[in-house]
Amino acid sequence: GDPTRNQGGEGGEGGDRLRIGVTVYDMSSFITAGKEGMDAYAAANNIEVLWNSANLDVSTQASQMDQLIAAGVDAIVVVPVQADSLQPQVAAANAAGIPVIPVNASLNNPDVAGDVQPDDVLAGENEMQMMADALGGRGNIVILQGPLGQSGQINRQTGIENVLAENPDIKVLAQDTANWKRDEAVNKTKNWISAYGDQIDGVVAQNDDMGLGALQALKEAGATDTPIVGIDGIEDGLKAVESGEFIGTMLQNGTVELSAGLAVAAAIARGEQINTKPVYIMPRITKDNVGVAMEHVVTNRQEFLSQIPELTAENLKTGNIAYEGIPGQEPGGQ
Amino acid sequence: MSDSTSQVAGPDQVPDSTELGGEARRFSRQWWIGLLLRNAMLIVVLLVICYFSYRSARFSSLDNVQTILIAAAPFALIALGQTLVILTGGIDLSVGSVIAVSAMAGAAVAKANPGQVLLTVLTAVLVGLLAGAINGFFVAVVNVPPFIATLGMLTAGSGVAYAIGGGAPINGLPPEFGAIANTTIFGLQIPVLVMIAGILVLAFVMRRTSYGMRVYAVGGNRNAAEIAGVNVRGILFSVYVISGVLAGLSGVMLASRVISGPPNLGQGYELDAIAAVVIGGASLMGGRGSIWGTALGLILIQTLNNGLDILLVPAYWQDVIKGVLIVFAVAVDVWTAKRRT
Amino acid sequence: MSDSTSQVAGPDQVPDSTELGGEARRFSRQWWIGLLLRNAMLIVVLLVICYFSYRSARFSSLDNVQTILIAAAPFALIALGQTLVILTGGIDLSVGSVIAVSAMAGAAVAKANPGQVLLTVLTAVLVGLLAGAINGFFVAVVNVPPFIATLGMLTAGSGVAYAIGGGAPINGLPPEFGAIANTTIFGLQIPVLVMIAGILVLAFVMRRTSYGMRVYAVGGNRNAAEIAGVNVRGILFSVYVISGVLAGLSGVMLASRVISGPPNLGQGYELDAIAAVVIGGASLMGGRGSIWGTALGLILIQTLNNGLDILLVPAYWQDVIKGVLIVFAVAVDVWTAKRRT
Amino acid sequence: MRRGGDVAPVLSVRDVTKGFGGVPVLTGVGLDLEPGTVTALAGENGAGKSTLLKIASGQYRADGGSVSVDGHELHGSVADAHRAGVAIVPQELASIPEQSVYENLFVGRELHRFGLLDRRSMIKAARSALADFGVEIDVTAPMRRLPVGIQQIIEIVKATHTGARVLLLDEPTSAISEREVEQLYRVVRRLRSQGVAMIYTTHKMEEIRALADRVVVLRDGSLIMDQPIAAVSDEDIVTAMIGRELGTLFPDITPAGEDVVLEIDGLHVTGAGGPVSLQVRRGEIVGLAGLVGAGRTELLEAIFGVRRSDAGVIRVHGKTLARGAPRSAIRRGLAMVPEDRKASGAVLGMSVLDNGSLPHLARFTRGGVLRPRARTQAVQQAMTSVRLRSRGLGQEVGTLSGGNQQKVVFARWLTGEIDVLLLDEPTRGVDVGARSEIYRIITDLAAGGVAVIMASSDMPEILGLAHRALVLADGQVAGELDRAALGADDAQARIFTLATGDQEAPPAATGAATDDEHGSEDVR
Ligand SMILES: Nc1ncnc2c1ncn2[C@@H]1O[C@H](COP(=O)(O)OP(=O)(O)OP(=O)(O)O)[C@@H](O)[C@H]1O
Ligand SMILES: Nc1ncnc2c1ncn2[C@@H]1O[C@H](COP(=O)(O)OP(=O)(O)OP(=O)(O)O)[C@@H](O)[C@H]1O
Ligand SMILES: O[C@@H]1[C@@H](O)[C@H](O)OC[C@H]1O
Ligand SMILES: [Mg+2]
Ligand SMILES: [Mg+2]
Repeated sequence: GDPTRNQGGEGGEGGDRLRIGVTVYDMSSFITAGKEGMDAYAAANNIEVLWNSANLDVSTQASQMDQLIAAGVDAIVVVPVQADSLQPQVAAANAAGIPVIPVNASLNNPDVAGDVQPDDVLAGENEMQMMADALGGRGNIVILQGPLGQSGQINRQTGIENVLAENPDIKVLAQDTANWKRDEAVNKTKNWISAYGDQIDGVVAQNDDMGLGALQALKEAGATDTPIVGIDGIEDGLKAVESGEFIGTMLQNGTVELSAGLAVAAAIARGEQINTKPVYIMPRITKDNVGVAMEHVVTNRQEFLSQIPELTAENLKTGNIAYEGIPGQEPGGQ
Repeated sequence: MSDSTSQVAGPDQVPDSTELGGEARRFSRQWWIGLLLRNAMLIVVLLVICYFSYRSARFSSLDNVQTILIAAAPFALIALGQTLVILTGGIDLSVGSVIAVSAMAGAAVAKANPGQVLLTVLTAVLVGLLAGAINGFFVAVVNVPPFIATLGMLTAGSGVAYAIGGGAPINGLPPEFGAIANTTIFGLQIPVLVMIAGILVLAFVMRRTSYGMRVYAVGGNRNAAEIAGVNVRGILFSVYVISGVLAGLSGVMLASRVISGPPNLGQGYELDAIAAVVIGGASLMGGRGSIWGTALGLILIQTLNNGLDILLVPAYWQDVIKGVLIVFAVAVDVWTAKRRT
Repeated sequence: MSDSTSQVAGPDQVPDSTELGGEARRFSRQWWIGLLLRNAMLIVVLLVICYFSYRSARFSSLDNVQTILIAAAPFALIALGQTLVILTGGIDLSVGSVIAVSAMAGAAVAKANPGQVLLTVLTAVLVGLLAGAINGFFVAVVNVPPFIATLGMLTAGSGVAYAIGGGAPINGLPPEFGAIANTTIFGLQIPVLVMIAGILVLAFVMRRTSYGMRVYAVGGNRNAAEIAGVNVRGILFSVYVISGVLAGLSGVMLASRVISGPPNLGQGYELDAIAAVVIGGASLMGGRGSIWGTALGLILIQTLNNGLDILLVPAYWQDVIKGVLIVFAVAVDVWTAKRRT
Repeated sequence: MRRGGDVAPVLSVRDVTKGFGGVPVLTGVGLDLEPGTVTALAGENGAGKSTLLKIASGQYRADGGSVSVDGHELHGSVADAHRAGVAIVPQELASIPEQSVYENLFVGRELHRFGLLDRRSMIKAARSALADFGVEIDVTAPMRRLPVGIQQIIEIVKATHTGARVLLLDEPTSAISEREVEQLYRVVRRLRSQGVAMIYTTHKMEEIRALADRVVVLRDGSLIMDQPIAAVSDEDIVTAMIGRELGTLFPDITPAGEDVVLEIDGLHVTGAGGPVSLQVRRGEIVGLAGLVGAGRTELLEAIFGVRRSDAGVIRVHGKTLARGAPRSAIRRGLAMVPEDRKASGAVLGMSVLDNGSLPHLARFTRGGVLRPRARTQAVQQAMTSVRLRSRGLGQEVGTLSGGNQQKVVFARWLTGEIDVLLLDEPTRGVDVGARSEIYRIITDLAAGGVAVIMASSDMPEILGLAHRALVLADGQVAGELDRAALGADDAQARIFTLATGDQEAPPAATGAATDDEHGSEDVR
């Protein structure tokens, strides 16, 4: 049978069951974790999710938007391939009365009905600050960047540069993209080690995967005590924090962030009054609080998932959509 | 067998190398089997369409057909150019990057000159033409293998696309930029119309003009074509230029569709385009293939992309299904081709 | 000049098709020019190396040579397999995906059985072998064009890689998993040793065994090979299996180096591997190419990757430079090849 | 005699030199062609004939000297030559396999109507041009489906219909038989009367005699004879070519043995005629004659297993051979020299050594590793026995002259033991000198017990070498001539009659011709 056949009309018929279309840039690990959060929230809130992935192709994403509009969904959550795109598709959705809510990466479009974004600038500032503190405000670093042009890369870079401006004694020896990937980062870092040898005092990676690549490169070169910092709080990143190989990371828990995105979309579709543009503030993870993060992301994940619907609902009310009880986080504090 | 000597297609029968001998009588069992065997790929495509229509009423809706068409258009353009290139025994790996460069160039112009839609399109097309001419020069004149010449352009072009935006996409484009792809005429968006026109024009050119015949000849046997007086270098150069121009057009339409200039636009499109051409029966050795075949290949790929999305198949299972289906479709085609002769 | 009829290389003179006529005397001017012309690509590579050494003292340090080697190893393995495939006139587009699948499979096994390093490697290699056998089956038995058969595997394989991890990378691998790539013997990491062994063994096989000769024959003229008694299908099948096994090995070593199983590992590697083979003088039509040539192509690409990073050239300008240089290197090679005859 | 001396030459070649990789191939060749003349170009394999014609047609650029048409120098470009009205029938056929026959004929000079291709007219014109040669085929069929002989005729038609003023024919008859050759003579004579200047390369004396006004001989890249045809004898020409006198072309043949080596019973070749039944005894050479397209090639391919067959039994020494399995055929001692050396004979990109050792590779390896010395020696010996002219065993076969390539394809089977030798046009393009060597080798092999089937369009070859000849028509055995009949004066006429199917008795579709162990006098 047709999974979509029974729900023809606008808004669906079964009570106030919602159909929400989702199109994500790709099935990255961040998104995969996020999908679990969304699914958990959807199951608890009578929502049907129509899930599409765009394979990093902006035009595929446009087509998926077209399709979702034609399917008459109640709202569309989009994790854009490309910031500042999809203007015509958002317009078409609006014309069809379908709210569009970008999540995790921005669209820069005034016509979106809601917007659920991480504060990537702040995340960049925080990770750079951790590094600055570790270096005592003086030293040489290299920066591993995300794919050039992605909003995560651009905004984290801005944050990093903000802090660098306040620390004139920290010099950037080299910076380039490793496209979020560990295997690219390992070679890039090794080549920089060739160029600078032991002049490299720290590695600032715009995500954990690249930081882990740098870690491997440094290990191969025998430089094991070089501080490294990342963003994301993936399993291996958290472990590196635990073992002291990373000085820290910024937790962006996809499960929490994407579930919040879906919740905002659902609230808008149902006409509920909420903050339609909450910001996800990544908590700083260091050796001190890594334990809790580890439980949520790895060791106690199933239990954490079961709490997601409630946690998300609560967060929506308080406005701190990143709250998950990491030591240092405040439920209401933005 | 070999029933008698001369079996010639009647003069009003369109002579076609895939035609069965005139002896096989119309509507006989033989004739039907021949018809099936000759159109194996068409049948596969129809089966796929039927399956999707059965699984989801949404699939065959008019809206969705439009969605498929608009998604297909930018691919179709590069696949058309690719068909010509492949017919000469070459390959154009650079189309993905050429899409990106011309989209970025077009976007840059659009940003500096909002409202100048024509100028934007012209810039993109010219950039495509230039890239194609460089490819063509290295292939036709310097004799660099097409794979390398266009791989170089793929790599360098992608770099240039980033360089245009200084490593970032071009943001804040004027809404007029969207006019190129989002204007509708007779209910069809401009890219769809361009695609249809492209298919018709090129199908005509390849069947009805000496240019078309010579493209086939160059790919079929370069030396023979040369001896027969065909300007082999000219033909080779021209197909890369055509491919470049179409990629330029494709790029600006893609960018216009989403009103954005992403430097990674078109990445990896070359493989899908080449796949469409080969699914359509072309040989990568050159000399065999057709525009209609390519159109069929395009339909198969685009239908799969769309239908699997509609059935909410997870992205990675979609890949598995697509990969398997493409191989099986071609396997069926190869198998029937053997029965045919 | 051809004084009498047959002039034959003496039995202990290794007959080599690139050998100049016996007439050209050693160390004469002619001989030197011939030497330069025959080794154009080598000279280009040496020039590139000289340039980088001149620009940065670090480039030619022993440490950096190690850095280049370890980065080259996973590419080298797939480029070796690719050489055999291309020699038969085929192409293996699937290597990137096979890397991903076998890395994921290996990672999954390693996670479930920490410490079982051998089992992990075996799993990865077997997965590669299976993928290669499927490719080989479709190419050799069903006669699907290699481009399509392996494109299908590229697409499907990538899907399977994601499916293994449920869409996510496999994290939290035991540290023992790192042993495969990070153990050092005689100062060289295992992948580097495997690469060197692979090059030596395959160079020997291709020059000194009947298997090697048959691979060349199948690619040079399939019909002729068949009439001369070569098991064409067997040879075709075997080269895809070898390519698959090497990709599996490459995948597990890559994953081991970063102690992680990312489902997008190896994405796009196929193009670099094919480029190395073609830069090394192979023809995509089959029958021409060599392991040494491929090694040279690899050195060019890897040297560029490393040297441009050391010179802090931004990634996108690196692409531009790489693209241009690859085309020029091959253009020089083509140009000198013409002078040579 | 047309050589007036006052007529301006259309094509003049002045002092042309050319070398490959430092080895000279042409050393100062000069030649003038006058309108309305046919110049025969003769010379041993590798003498430089094709190279000269390639230079004249712009495919190669000469290292020195000049080529001009009507006083305008050509600069080594095919386009120039084409524009100046030079057309060529190359030795290695240049057809476009995927295109139809008529497209092959008209590419480069397509017919148009309202600016668009006029396919209908091209088809019509193609049909009538081929009818000129007595060839009736579906001109819309792709070229790749046609046998080599037909392809060669199409090449000839193509070149003769371009309105060229200079026509270069490089061994145009190597794969076609008597009847078609006659048609070619007609065409050449007609073109001569229209004022076309022609060079005609051939290894066959009859053709030189039948057509040429003048004969030019090349040896080792230099021109050593340029004479009006009337002024020289056949022996003069041969001596000029090979630098020595030729003994008898055909060696004596030893009588065949009694026991049957190869036995074909009711073989139906897929897509061709049949059934065919025949037997070949120890030491027997069986000739296969027939017109182009009679099915000789298909029959041989089916026996060897590279072509599929639907029914029938093949036995070697009484044991059944799997059909369609060339490797087991080779293991059972079969060997084949295919007709189309470029498509299925040699691996052009590989060296003489590699090509030479491919069929019996197992003999030259130990544990899969090649034994260079044994390999080189064996191949060297085989190649010397056919007087291969090469720059060494390392030379790529693709850069050998056409006739020398043929020698490699033949000689590579001599490196090991064989029981059955299937020859398809074995001396295609081979010069007279080397030809006598090949004939000697064939008869020696037969004398040593090998059973030979030899398909040939070269009638003297069949008459001079075979113990027995089968005539094929439409894929079936139309009749048989034994040694005595082959020696008779009317042998050629009788074969022709059988081949064209003009005989009283219908070509009964049986293998009857072969159940007569001692060879019948005549057709049944
Ligand atoms: N591309 C090439 N590279 C190297 N040598 C070549 C090349 N082409 C031809 N030769 C050599 O030039 C010589 C003359 O060859 P050519 O083909 O002109 O001979 P030919 O007289 O036509 O012989 P045949 O009667 O066998 O056709 C031969 O020794 C051949 O090996
Ligand atoms: N004159 C012709 N008219 C029609 N069909 C032809 C003609 N000549 C050849 N054919 C086709 O070619 C096939 C036979 O080709 P084959 O190569 O076996 O013949 P052959 O006797 O070896 O001739 P050749 O000497 O040209 O090789 C026939 O089955 C037929 O389809
Ligand atoms: O942190 C990054 C996330 O924001 C992006 O969406 O995907 C890659 C991650 O590393
Ligand atoms: Mg010749
Ligand atoms: Mg024949």
